[in-house]
Amino acid sequence: MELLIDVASWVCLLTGGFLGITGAIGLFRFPDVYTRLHAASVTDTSCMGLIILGLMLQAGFGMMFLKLLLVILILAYTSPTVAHILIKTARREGPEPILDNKGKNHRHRD
Amino acid sequence: MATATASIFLRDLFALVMLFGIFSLLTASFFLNLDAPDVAMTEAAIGAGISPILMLGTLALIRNRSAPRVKKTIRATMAPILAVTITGAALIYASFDMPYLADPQAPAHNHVAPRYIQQSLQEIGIPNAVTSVLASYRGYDTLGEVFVIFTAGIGVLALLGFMHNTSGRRYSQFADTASLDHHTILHVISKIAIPLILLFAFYVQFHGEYSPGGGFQAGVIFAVAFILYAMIYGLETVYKVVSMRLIRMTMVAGVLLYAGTGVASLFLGGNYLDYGTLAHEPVHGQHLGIILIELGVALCVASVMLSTFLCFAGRAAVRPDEMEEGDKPT
Amino acid sequence: MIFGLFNYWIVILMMMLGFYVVIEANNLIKKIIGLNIFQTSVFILYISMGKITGGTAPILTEGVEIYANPLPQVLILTAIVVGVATTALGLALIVRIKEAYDTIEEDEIYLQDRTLK
Amino acid sequence: MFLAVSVAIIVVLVLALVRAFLGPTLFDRILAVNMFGTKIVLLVAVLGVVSDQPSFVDIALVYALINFIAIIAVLRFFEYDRRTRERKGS
Repeated sequence: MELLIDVASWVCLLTGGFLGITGAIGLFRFPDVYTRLHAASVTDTSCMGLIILGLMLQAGFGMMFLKLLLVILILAYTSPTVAHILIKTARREGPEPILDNKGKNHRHRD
Repeated sequence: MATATASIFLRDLFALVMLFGIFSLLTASFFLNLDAPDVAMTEAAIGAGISPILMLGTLALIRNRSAPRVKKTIRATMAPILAVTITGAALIYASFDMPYLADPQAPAHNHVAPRYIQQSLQEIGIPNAVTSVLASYRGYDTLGEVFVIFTAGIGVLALLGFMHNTSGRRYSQFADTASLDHHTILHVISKIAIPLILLFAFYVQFHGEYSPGGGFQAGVIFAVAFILYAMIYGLETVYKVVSMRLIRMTMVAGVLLYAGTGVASLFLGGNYLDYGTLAHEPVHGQHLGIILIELGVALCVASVMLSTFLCFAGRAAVRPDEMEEGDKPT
Repeated sequence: MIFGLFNYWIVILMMMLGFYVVIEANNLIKKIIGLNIFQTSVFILYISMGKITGGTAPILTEGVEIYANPLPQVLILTAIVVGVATTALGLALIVRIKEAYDTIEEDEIYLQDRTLK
Repeated sequence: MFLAVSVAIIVVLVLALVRAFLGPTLFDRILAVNMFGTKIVLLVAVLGVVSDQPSFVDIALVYALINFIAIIAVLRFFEYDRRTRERKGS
């Protein structure tokens, strides 16, 4: 049982770390802020979830477990919110997204 | 690790502020590595939270984002570099006489620190040595610091706050009122987040004797919750909750609570800020005294931070150049 | 082992960077940020002095003998908060300077003062 | 295992830092700052579990909250800027 938990947490931690690095590479490989944000925010949230899940499995039930749960909750709320608002503001103020020839490049205003 | 960000030589002020936020976070993790969780918490809340917000407020008020490139003579470029190099070399030369990092024989570890660590559990009865040193052994220092913060708060109020009237009616016509009102998701999320932050501030305040935390950190977190509220729902909404008058009152009340605790112990037959006399047993008295003065610190810090932010924001809402001619401050 | 001193060198490097920004920068906000970097380097100096080999955070628990020195931590904790309060004061002054002189570049302010005389 | 995760996080930190330095637009910088903050939270949480100190996770919580608020402040700043420009234009 203990071995099972250990293996599960390792898998979580490693996948989380891998996702994090993927996101960071995406931060460099993509051409403009919109695609970069796509790369970063998706991996960011899942990386966070997986790493903290792995830590929770390691920590066992207790004070630590609850606090980590709280961290997950807060980050799961705030991180996508920040991404959403960032992209909204960028769409309004920032550069035009790079689109292919078929894509229309309307700037939407509200 | 911290050196990486230290090289901030950007011209764009906005980017500078962003990098400063990163820099503070890095410093905070540095502190954590050096076994100072209390300090790390403070630095994170202040350096990465409050100071960038205030700097952004200033940038919003002065409205130029980038510093112009200035042509300089060779002498004007070389002189600072020369001065810095000489001072740095002298300091590095001096560092050869210093004790090594984490050396247990260093003089800093051999004078008062062992006493604090060994005795504070019996004398004060709380596990967090930082809190007991802060609030009890070095109560005078902390009192002085609180007064400095209080004075700085008054200074900001005097410099920027005179256009406030407490009802907030003045700027309704130019209002930058409900500021981020079209971000619905943000509204919902912050409605969940703000009570959570306040609750967490209370936890940091009252659990500060057992884990990192205490008045300073809790005050900052408390203020940050209100700042978030102000940023999302607008200034007028905040003034409905806490008026400027109330903030000024709590600012004074915090300092008075701290100083008054000292006076109370004086009247009960002890020295100034000697809490042992506050209750029948010295340890209980110490507990009571620490709780009281931490409360005072938190009140003072929270209201100073909040009033500073509100000054900047209120200034942004009523810009002098947009007011009527007669309204201008002379 | 001379590398045991590396914390001082980091501190000195940062301190000199901050110092350089303070005396070189023409823009007042950059000066404030330089001042903050300088300040932070002093904080790191103190905290790194409090570190001790094999020690843990100074929260007294059973079975732990060595703790980091709480005294520098207390000093720095309050110094950080005081630091931000004074920074806020400086920023407020900058706002007023901008309103009075319509610039925050040091040489332009100097120039305006000269022409007034 | 914890070491591997920490190294991964530190790599991400460095990459985000470089992006914050380079960042052609301001939004790239904000994005990098946000990512940096989240990863610092993770690093602190890992550190807390490794050294078995639940109080470190408190600090991670503070970081998470502060990070959120700082980003909101930046966006609020943009909003304010835009309004000023619109008011001047009209």
